[in-house]
Amino acid sequence: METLRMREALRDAMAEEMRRDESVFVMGEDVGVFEGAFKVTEGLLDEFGERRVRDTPISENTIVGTGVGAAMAGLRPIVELMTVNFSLLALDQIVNHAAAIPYMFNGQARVPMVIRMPGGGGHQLGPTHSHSFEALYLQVPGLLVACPSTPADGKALLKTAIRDDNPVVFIEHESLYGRRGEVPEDEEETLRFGEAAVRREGDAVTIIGILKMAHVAEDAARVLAHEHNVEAEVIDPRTLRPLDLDTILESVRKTNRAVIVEEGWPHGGVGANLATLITEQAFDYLDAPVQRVTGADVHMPYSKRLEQAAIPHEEHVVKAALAALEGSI
Amino acid sequence: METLRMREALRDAMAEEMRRDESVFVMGEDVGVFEGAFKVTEGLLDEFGERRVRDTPISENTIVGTGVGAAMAGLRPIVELMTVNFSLLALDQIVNHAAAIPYMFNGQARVPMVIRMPGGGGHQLGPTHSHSFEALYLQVPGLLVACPSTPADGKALLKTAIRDDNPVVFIEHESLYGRRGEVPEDEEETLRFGEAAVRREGDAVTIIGILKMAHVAEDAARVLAHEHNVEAEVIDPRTLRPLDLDTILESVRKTNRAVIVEEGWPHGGVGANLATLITEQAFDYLDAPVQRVTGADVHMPYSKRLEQAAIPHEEHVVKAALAALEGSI
Amino acid sequence: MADLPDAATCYELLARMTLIRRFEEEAGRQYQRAKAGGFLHLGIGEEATIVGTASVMRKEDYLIGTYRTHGHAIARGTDPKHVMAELFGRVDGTSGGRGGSMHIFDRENRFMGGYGVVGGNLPIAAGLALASEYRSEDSVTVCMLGDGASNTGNFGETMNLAALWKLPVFFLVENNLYGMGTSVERHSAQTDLSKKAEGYGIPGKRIDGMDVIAVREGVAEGIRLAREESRPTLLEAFTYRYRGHSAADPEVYREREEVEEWRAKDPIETFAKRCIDAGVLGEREAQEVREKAEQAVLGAVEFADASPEPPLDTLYENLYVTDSEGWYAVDERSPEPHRGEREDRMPEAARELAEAGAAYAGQPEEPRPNPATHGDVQEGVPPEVAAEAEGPEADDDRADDDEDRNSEVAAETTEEQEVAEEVED
Amino acid sequence: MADLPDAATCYELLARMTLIRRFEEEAGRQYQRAKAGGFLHLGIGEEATIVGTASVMRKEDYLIGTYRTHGHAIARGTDPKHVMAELFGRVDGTSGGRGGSMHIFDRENRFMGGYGVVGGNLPIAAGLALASEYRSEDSVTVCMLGDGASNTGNFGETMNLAALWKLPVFFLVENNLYGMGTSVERHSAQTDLSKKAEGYGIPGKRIDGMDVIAVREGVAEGIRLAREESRPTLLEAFTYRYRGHSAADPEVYREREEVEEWRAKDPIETFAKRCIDAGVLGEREAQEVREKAEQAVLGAVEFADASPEPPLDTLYENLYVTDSEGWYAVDERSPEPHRGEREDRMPEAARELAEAGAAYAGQPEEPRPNPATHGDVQEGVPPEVAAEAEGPEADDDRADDDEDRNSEVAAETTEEQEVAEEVED
Ligand SMILES: Cc1ncc(C[n+]2csc(CCOP(=O)(O)OP(=O)(O)O)c2C)c(N)n1
Ligand SMILES: Cc1ncc(C[n+]2csc(CCOP(=O)(O)OP(=O)(O)O)c2C)c(N)n1
Ligand SMILES: [Mg+2]
Ligand SMILES: [Mg+2]
Repeated sequence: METLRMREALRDAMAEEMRRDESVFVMGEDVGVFEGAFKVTEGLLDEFGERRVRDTPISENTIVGTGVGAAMAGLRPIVELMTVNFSLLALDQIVNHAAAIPYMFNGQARVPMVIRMPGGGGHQLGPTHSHSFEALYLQVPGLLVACPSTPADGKALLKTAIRDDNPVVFIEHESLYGRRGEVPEDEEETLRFGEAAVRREGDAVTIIGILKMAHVAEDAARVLAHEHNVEAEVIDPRTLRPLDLDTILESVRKTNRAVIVEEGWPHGGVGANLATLITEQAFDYLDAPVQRVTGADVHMPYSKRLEQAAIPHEEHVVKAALAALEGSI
Repeated sequence: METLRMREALRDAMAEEMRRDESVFVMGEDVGVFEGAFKVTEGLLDEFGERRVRDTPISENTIVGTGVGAAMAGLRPIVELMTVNFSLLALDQIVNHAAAIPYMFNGQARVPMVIRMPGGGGHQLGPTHSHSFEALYLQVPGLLVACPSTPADGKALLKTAIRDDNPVVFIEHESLYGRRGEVPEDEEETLRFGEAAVRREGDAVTIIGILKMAHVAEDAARVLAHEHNVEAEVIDPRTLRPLDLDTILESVRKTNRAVIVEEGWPHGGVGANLATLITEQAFDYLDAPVQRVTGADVHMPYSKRLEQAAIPHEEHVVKAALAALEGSI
Repeated sequence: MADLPDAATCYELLARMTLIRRFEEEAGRQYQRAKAGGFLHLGIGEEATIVGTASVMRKEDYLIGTYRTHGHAIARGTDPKHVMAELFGRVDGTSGGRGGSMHIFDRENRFMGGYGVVGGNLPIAAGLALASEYRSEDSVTVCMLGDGASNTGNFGETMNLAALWKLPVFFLVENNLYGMGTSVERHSAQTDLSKKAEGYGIPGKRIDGMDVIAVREGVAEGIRLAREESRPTLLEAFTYRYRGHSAADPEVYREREEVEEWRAKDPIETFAKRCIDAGVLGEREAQEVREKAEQAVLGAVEFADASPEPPLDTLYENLYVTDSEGWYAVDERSPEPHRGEREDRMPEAARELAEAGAAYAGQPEEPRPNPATHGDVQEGVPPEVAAEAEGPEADDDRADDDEDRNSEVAAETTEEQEVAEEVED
Repeated sequence: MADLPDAATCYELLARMTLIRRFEEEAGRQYQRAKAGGFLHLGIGEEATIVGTASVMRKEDYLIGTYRTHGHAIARGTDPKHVMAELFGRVDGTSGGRGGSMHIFDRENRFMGGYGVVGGNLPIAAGLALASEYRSEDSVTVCMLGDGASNTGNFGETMNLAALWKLPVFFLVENNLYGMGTSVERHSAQTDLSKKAEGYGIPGKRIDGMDVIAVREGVAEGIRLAREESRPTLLEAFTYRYRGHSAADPEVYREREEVEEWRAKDPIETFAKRCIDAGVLGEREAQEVREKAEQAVLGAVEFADASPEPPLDTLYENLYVTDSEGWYAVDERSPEPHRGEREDRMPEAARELAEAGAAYAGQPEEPRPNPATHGDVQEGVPPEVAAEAEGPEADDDRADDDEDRNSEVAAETTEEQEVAEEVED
């Protein structure tokens, strides 16, 4: 085990896979000379050169589409979109091309590519630069969707994503890049998509969080234990497509209560989807409606005060868990 | 009352508002000379001329963005995107501009525009041309989202949308354009956003459907009544943002059971959102989990047989309602 | 005028153009009979551009096009029977019936698709070319696009990337003067489309797209520049679609005279005449080519007709690649509308429901109006289509409307019940 | 070289450029002190292009720009104190603290925004111009964009639409040689950006963007063409940002010599010198201009500091216009993270939670590393910033990392606790 920051773990995943497989390459805005807007591709240009680490113009739809074409011809592109916010410009290539092509051409073409992009709020980047689009991407058949919260998961999932023959939307969180954690040194350490992590065991309530909110969920669980004598089980799904519903259901059947915390918008969010799946499959086990804690229903304001008020914090999760435990909100 | 097809009702709404307000104009691909890919703008060029009925190049993001700019300067553009499928190319302007601008500039700018676009499957248009993106748009704060199912609603909601000072995503269904219905002749007949229609009263189960599925819901209710002696209440929300949750909850508190039918994808769909809202607010009234009937989790296949298998039909709704009534699925 | 190539080549060019023409005519007819559904975009009139281009490509080169590409696949070597089967939505179709007319694909012949989104194929072309360059392969990508597509954001983005990275790609604008109902003058400020990419470092030329030899010459040079010098260029080929944009298009935006004018330059007739005049081919060969095309196309219809419908349990097939690592379990479910994440645990009910859904598909055995054309159809039937139609064309949702301008057409329709389900009365 | 205008104009040009320069320097300093957050893109070095342009616009004309537009708003007439208050995220900011540095807006002065998405402002500019044309108004829209923005899909789409519809719009490319860390040669195949829109029917010219008089001339002509002849054109102004792309940018992509070279052409110093040499202005006036700028900027900081934080209950304000018809009820809810559609029925709890959330915001009273720059910061602090910084700049998430190359910088930081919440240990 070594201790790495998330950005280093992700970089190592790319570097190792690039060493392992000549067909893997990286392209995106400022991934080369600048080493990535968030420095995730640091050192890659030096090691692999311009052929395999390609700076692109600001052309999101074409960057992704070029990746699609290269993937169809057998390469394994890792496309970095500078942030998830700009992926809206590439959505046609992601949905109507990357995700649709394997199916619509009946398996004659594969699109083994990874689209990496960081998102999330908390850094006062304001309305156009703070989106959480997990809920948008999980809707789309044909895509795999990962959203790691720890360096170990980030590295292992990214390696899996690169080796997988399906198009993967790989969502990172800007606030987690500096976060450190233990990472196995074994280069063959990958992680299956569709395997949730139980971060903490408990029997009173199940708390599910993704990305940065996976940590907020853990923090809340600690507060619940220390201050309220409530043992919460904390689950990080790690991938949203496929989703490890079994692990979640197993937990909910034990705790009979669930809270979901995410940073995105409330309507049609990750929480809405998960709450529905849980309720459909474990209705008779639920003692209270599944509680959701989400970002506020606004475009992220710049003011730090407003921004922090729009983002979930551990207090909200604690409150929601207590509400679930009282059987009433 | 006159009997109109949906496409005529929508055209009348535009024509009347254009006569009423000089600042209203229409732009989009082939809306002029060609009179609209689905003939919704039939006759408008003749009556209003090229200044107010503007054919555009194939440039979705710029078409919407031009509408945003014109709206910010005080005009009231009606932008037609040929189909909802191509709106993915315009999503940056819709989400990061139209929806965000009023908020991010703190009310100094308004974006009174309507983005009309038809979608849906059922005509063998295949993977890239059959999307239902209601669930995508309802997520976005700052937008209003309408999805009318009858000519009367279509006309009244479109008039409201045109007069409203917010950006409105107005989703039409390609299969409903030829559908006829009674439409009030009063030009001042508008319809508030956020008022669901109760299409049929009943006390056994609440069925909620949108767009074409509003009709499938009604058909299913008839079958339930005739063949199963079950009186279903049928609700068409008509707008998804704002959503008339009160009418839905009132019904569910009476019937204790709900079925939602939509054409879109299952994960994170309209049904997932609605089911969660219902469960959160009426948990103690529910005798069974909310049932969802959605389109299949694939890109719409071209083959008529596969396509029809991927789209909900009344049988599915009947089955779901019966499952809800048995208290088990 | 450029010289004719040898007789065998001329024969092959004529044969291929004739085959495509005949195929497209038949596709239109089958569409009228509702054997094919959805949108149908025919390339009739554009054969010289299509065949001229494909004829100078190597086997290892990639071709990628728009949603009007039946001919492109055939020109590349795809057997027409697989294209027809795709239009019929059958398992032996080029995309197994999943893609339809707009999404033809043939990996083996390196026809890299049919794309329904205008301009969507452009970046993909850049990616294919990038792969060739990346692996130091000799192959070149030829990317076809319409005049209307030159207005998409992808056009500028892709031209810049291709020029910046010196990709082995060649762009051919099939300028048929219209993007749907909008003429070039009304959709593009720059009407000389060969100049449109110059600002991005991609020089262009204009050629007569009705002259298969001129197309060959122009494309050969473009391919050479891409292959040997990694210099992407663009060619604007003037061509014309005799038919409407899609099978049902009232064509209010153009004059019948214009269509006649272009028909007079018919790429197949003029080329046949030239070959015969030059003594390179004889009348007999011209006749033979037509007969072979006839046979191939009728055979294709027969083949397509005999090909099975896709089984319902293939609904989720190929949505994901699941064999790559052998372990990866997709959320694959029964072929029915979704009823919760776990309905794979109730297979009998699922089967029943799927059958119920699929039952709505019906199996058209005789001519009927096509449900996908409503909205595209307007005042009456376009002349060519009407002349050929074996069944009258009608707008499903107008079929039962007496006051409708289509009423004469609709009145002849016998399948009103079939479409009535969608019409409120 | 173009003639100097009258003394009053020269004074005004110099004053405005000096004010913007001083404002930007102060913005950088306040950012170091964490009074401003998020990304901060400074226009230092680009003042001649900004001021030259705004100085030949009429009051009724629209100006629209990128995310680097503090100066543009000020040039248009916005009081610096409102721009500074926006950077501070306060209620008196140009966008009430909702938009931040990237989203400045001033309706009254027809500065139509600051847009964070590269190229996002282009179609909006076309729309503003369309509105002028539609209402037969005389106003012209001036649209600023970066060199990097010329690669976006919006560029081609908007150029074509503007030319096709003959919109009264004028485009000015602020070519500062880089899009973030990528030089023009590495991001655009066509490096003469004035030619980049020619393929769309928009002719262009190049000018020296460091010479305020040259900018005035070029822009005036472009505006005239737009206003009088409805002919959209494009101007490429060569300019340079002395600072990094955003406040924290290691600038590995360029040489210090290059920066020095451009600094030698400083738009303010050269213009001041020219005015003095020509006897149009005296040393005294040049000094006065600096003093006024100093006062204005210090006043702006004071004003911004005194301006209140936005109240929590305004979180949902202006998300929707609700007064248009007087009846329309939005789903407006309490200012707290969502906990179901009906939490407006539990106001006390909501209030409590909102306060809890906002508590995380803190109120920086002294210099601290800015949490938004992590990832933008790399090896050490850019020279100019370092020279001016009152507090050391550091990467929040690296602040506690001994092995980090920022460690010397980080070690000086006293607020490690503040950022530690984000760091796992
Ligand atoms: C992005 C996008 N916008 C709109 C459409 C609808 N549409 C289909 S074909 C077409 C016209 C395209 O014209 P052109 O590129 O000239 O090709 P042609 O049909 O003439 O071969 C349009 C607008 C589409 N498929 N994709
Ligand atoms: C669509 C989009 N892609 C990427 C970014 C990230 N980004 C912000 S500024 C920038 C560089 C823009 O360069 P240029 O247009 O030359 O403007 P400059 O910063 O030099 O003024 C990039 C890539 C963005 N904001 N929007
Ligand atoms: Mg065309
Ligand atoms: Mg620049």
